[in-house]
Amino acid sequence: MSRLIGSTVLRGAVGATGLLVVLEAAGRTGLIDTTFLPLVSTVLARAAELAVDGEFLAHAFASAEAWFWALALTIAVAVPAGLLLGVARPAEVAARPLIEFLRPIPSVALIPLAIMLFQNQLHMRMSVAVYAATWPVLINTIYGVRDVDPLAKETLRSFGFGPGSVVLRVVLPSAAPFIATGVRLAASVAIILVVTAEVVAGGINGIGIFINQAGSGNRVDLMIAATAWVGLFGIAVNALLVAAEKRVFRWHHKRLAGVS
Amino acid sequence: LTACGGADTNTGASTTDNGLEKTSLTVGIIAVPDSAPIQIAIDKGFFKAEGLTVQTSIEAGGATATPKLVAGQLDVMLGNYVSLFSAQEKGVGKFKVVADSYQAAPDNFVLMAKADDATINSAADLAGKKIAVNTLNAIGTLAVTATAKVAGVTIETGQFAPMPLPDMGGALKNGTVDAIWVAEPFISANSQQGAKKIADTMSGPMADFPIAGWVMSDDFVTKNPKTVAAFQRALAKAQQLAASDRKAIEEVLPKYTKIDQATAAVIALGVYSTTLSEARLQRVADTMKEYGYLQQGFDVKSVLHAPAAG
Amino acid sequence: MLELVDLTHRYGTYHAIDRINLTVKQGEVVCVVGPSGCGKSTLLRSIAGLIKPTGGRVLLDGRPVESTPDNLAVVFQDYSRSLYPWLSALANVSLPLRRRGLDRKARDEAAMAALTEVGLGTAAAKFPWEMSGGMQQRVSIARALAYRPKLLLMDEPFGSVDAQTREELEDLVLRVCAHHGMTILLITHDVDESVYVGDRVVVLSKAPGTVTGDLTVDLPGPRDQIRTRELDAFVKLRADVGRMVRGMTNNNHHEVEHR
Amino acid sequence: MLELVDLTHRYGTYHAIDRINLTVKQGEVVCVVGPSGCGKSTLLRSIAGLIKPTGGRVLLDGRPVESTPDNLAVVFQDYSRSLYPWLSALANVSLPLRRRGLDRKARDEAAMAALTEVGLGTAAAKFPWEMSGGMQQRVSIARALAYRPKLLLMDEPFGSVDAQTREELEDLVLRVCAHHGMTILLITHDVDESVYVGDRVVVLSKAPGTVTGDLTVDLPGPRDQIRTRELDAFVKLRADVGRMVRGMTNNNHHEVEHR
Amino acid sequence: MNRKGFAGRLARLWIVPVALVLWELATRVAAQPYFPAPSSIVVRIQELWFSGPLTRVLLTDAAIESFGPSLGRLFAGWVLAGLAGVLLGVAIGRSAKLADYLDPILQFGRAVPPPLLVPIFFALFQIGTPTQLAIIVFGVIWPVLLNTADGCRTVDRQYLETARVFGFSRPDVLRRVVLPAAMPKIFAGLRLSLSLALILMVVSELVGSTSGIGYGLLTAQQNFLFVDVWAYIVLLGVLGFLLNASFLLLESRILAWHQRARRTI
Ligand SMILES: Nc1ncnc2c1ncn2[C@@H]1O[C@H](COP(=O)(O)OP(=O)(O)OP(=O)(O)O)[C@@H](O)[C@H]1O
Ligand SMILES: Nc1ncnc2c1ncn2[C@@H]1O[C@H](COP(=O)(O)OP(=O)(O)OP(=O)(O)O)[C@@H](O)[C@H]1O
Ligand SMILES: [Mg+2]
Ligand SMILES: [Mg+2]
Repeated sequence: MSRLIGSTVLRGAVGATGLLVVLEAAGRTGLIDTTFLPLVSTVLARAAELAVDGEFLAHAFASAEAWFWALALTIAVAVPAGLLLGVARPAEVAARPLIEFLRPIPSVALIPLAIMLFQNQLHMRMSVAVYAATWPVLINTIYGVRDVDPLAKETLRSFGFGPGSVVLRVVLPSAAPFIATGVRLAASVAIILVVTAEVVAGGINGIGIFINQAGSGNRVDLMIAATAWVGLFGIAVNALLVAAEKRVFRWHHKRLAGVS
Repeated sequence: LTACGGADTNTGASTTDNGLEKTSLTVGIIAVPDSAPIQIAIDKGFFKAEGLTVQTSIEAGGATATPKLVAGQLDVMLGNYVSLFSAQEKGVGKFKVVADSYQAAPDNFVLMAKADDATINSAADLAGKKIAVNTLNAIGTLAVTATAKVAGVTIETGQFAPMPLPDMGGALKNGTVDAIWVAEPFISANSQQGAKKIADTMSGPMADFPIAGWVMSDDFVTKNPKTVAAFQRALAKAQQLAASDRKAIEEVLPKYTKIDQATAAVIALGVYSTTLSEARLQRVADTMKEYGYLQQGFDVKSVLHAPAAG
Repeated sequence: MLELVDLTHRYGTYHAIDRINLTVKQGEVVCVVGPSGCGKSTLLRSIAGLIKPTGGRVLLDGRPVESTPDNLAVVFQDYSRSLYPWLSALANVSLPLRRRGLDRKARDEAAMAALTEVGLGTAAAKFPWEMSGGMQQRVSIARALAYRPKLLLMDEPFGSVDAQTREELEDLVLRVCAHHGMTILLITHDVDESVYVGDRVVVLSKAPGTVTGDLTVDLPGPRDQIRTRELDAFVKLRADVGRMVRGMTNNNHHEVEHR
Repeated sequence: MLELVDLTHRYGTYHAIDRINLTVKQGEVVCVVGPSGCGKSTLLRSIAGLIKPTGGRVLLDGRPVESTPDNLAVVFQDYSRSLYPWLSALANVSLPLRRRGLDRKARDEAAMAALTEVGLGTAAAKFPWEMSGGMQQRVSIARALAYRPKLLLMDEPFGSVDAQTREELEDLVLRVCAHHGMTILLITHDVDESVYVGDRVVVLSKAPGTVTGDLTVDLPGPRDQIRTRELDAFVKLRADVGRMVRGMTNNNHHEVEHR
Repeated sequence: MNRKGFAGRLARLWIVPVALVLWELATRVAAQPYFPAPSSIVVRIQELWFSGPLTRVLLTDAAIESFGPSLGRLFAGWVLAGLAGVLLGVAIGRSAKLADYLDPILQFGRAVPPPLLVPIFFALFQIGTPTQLAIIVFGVIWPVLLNTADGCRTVDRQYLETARVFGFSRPDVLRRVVLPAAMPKIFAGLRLSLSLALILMVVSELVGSTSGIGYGLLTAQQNFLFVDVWAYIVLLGVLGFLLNASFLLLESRILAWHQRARRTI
């Protein structure tokens, strides 16, 4: 098992290093204009400096806080809503026009409105992120719920369980792995939106604020280094979520995993 | 209304509590030299001396800072006059300029084009060209339009392409736009990267044009007269310092922007104002009216809240 | 207790069962036999309230069945899909017992007892996907028995186990049901089994299924795998049922018939 | 053609089959019987190359089986999950025939013929979830037969059909296989069936399964459901196999035994 | 479709008038310039885009000018992202090794806000539209990619084993087993990314563009024209609704088996 993890990490490292080497070579040979896109090595050096820069860490922490609460709220809202809409077809049909109307509205357009509605920068960022991150969880939950084996539901119904129990004990566990994929999608959407909201709307602190400041000084290297930390955060979050899924959905992977 | 970011509104810290209605202020600034006086006032303790605790919030621009001011997330903001007047006219909110901050000096804001682009050498060549500005409907578009008009060219609004300042160099290079409107430190940077200056947009009709001032909501000013006065007093000292001592600015620039000390020492700066002049600002309103940025005429007196003494 | 009146079901335009009339008394064990695809499972699902029959009525204790009746347990034909892969065998069996208001310990004990009775005492911790087909089928039988329903519906419940286990399970079901006064409707393909287990055997025709025979199995007292099957009455009944089923399937296929 | 040498498999620490040795000759029909959970399906999956046995070897025509061998067809025990729900019965049967280099029309014809032979000529357009359990099972038998494999592995293939259909299917499989010289390994719980269908009957012990009996069924010529089953030799063989299987399961359960 | 079917479909939209009335009431009570009433928004929409000549279904010049290129990029971006997402998703769903190699890069890319990549795209692409397309593709590929990979990774084992014993060729396994089995999840991803494409279309026009829906929205925002801003928001919502409805129509064709197989009463 630990050897397996080892080889996964190793391969990932090989892949990432490969890309970095290619980019560095492209920069050095002039394939990419380094006046606008700094060398990979430069960015890495800046990123390493940022890691121990207290001011940057404060920015990063503010963003991470908004991200965490946004994701938590998203799950708390979207999963129950998705279960309801997935189970109760009439409810889904009724709500569909509203959902499909709201879904394509860019959060960017809503930022000034969110500013009017929320007094606090944390709440404003959260609201924007929740708005965008809800959809992947909601849609995946609805599709996951629809994919539940009807016989599994009928079994519990035949034992006299009511709809609530069926949802809780059959539909939710069956759909959970696919919902989890939605949550992983939402996790990165929430990161994106928190940072974008900071870039667009400004504020007291947050990675987006740092990026704006770096931009004002034309420090593209710092901008990209900060962006790189955002991406690394994404990798870390995804790895955590995947590890959690592997534990919780052991039955799912065992049962469905490809041929041994 | 509560200030954001967890800054609490206690008065205990202040020693010279002279009955201020609100002692803790959140000020929206922009990471450009225009905001320097706030940082100076904080660093030099001018606000503290007035019993004020000031926290800065770094804004991306007027389009989002203005609603924050209306909603009360910000108590004060650095507003560029063009956006501000336009917002006031459109009924976004009622504002008061409590202090002037910054006015243009030669070569503060220039138009640049690719050095090897022979088709564009001056403002007279701008007809039909795509021009990158940081914000639409603001000082940039107004300055370019006015400058071009003097050169005999009418600029259509559709020629302006909005984009963040750091992206402009790349956009110019790959031909997404034909010209860019930039300030320092981007002027120096782009010069090194093969761009040439084709016009100074702060000359002629735009010479010494007021750029930005410190703005509060009308409501706030009415409700907190003492706080406003205290803020004005502290800021006046800082404006004074900024206007007279370039070193003071060079010192604070790296604190709220990522302009480093070396760059700060060489870049061209505008002029920091020490008075709030109705006549100067009326010029902004009139120019805006001339270019269709304002529908009706606009009497700037209604938006001024001059300091009580001096 | 159970009464089917002119029960009819169509899947879209496909006519699956046609005007089935049947009455099952409290405590009776009724076996249903019939050719493959004749609508046996459809009948069972209608009784369980899982599909809404397109015609006729299902009455339980005189009241029409609108949704799934209380106190019912079903062993589905497709047993492997009716077990929850995220639950161990024990948890699968104990899950329905929540409805019985038992606490966790009591549930697990009852589930363990049922698993032991079907010969899976040592496999209680396994997950369904770690079990063989026959083991899964036995888990679903254990689940139904542990629930102690008043009405037990079983769809081909012993199809995947070896002969010996099958006999033991037959006896187990009869014993448990007699003890708790359950009523059973059991679908099977095995004519022997139907006669051995049933108090009555109902024969369905080929699709659209309808009742073509209803025999009362008049065999003495507690059944015994050896003695009962040796009785002349048993042999005769088996032949009777066999004949009826064959009669129904005679023209069902193209192959050369052997009689 | 098929040779198992000391075949052993453990799922994790669980010992499922233990040193199984078995040789199957070209064209032979070998039936495997054994108690539920003794490792029959595990054995079949090892031969099909679907699991990698933890010990021993599988040789096919003298070559070790590394991955799934060519020219193989399997009827899985869990037939309902081995049909593709997005394909009609006909498409399910004709899909593997792509490998046979047939054009679409030829494929559909062959598939249709196979479906007709299992009595589903009129249900070819149905989707798996529109079919009864027995029908699904027959589709998967039709799929295997239409494919004309050299080696046919069947795991409890007639468990969900009625007695008459079962007999017909047994004969069908024997006929088709004899005609095309297929080799068959058939897992069943039905002792009668194993003797009727098989040239040999292999008996496995309870888990960990190992070969405890290997009987050659020496019955004359083309089998016939009535005549063959009436033969004394048949009755004796059946009793022999029955005894061997029972011997294996005797201590398998807790219930009171009947002998 | 018969009359009853059409009426039934219309009846499904009952929530729309309800929502509109509530919205109208809420905005009137709030009386805020930032939140204009829907009635005034509708009037503005008509002025902006639907006061043109009948011959062009009332579309104004402005509408044609900004919708055409925007929608073109939207579709191109979505189709490209869909294809690339499915291909890549299948590849990493079926090959654990490839997934290992690419995983960090993909997870990295997924978390980076597309607007921040603009300078990189500027450096990589030479002219306007490819940059904008790149932004759209980069932004919308993830739901398709992840859901496809997930769907392909978790195909029922028995389906694959069946394919294997019958000796399906690798392409056949992919095309006839893995893809159909993963199809429901792929469609969930495509549906997510369709409305995401609208969003990314707007985002891509926020930087360096001089026309299009996103540009119009930004102009309205920076001019403090709130009714216009809302007109754009409503336009996007309606477009999204229509796109989604067409998508569901397509889906119900392709996934008919799935919907019927999974139906219970
Ligand atoms: N969901 C469905 N849609 C359409 N037709 C169906 C559906 N379910 C079953 N049928 C059809 O109804 C008929 C009866 O099916 P049913 O499952 O009740 O048969 P059965 O008697 O249980 O057969 P078996 O013994 O093979 O399990 C079959 O012909 C089948 O094709
Ligand atoms: N994936 C698995 N993980 C762990 N144990 C397993 C797994 N699959 C099967 N087993 C165990 O291996 C043993 C043999 O299983 P197998 O399916 O081969 O039995 P079988 O002889 O086919 O039984 P049946 O006649 O009931 O189908 C069983 O005890 C089962 O619990
Ligand atoms: Mg059935
Ligand atoms: Mg088995």
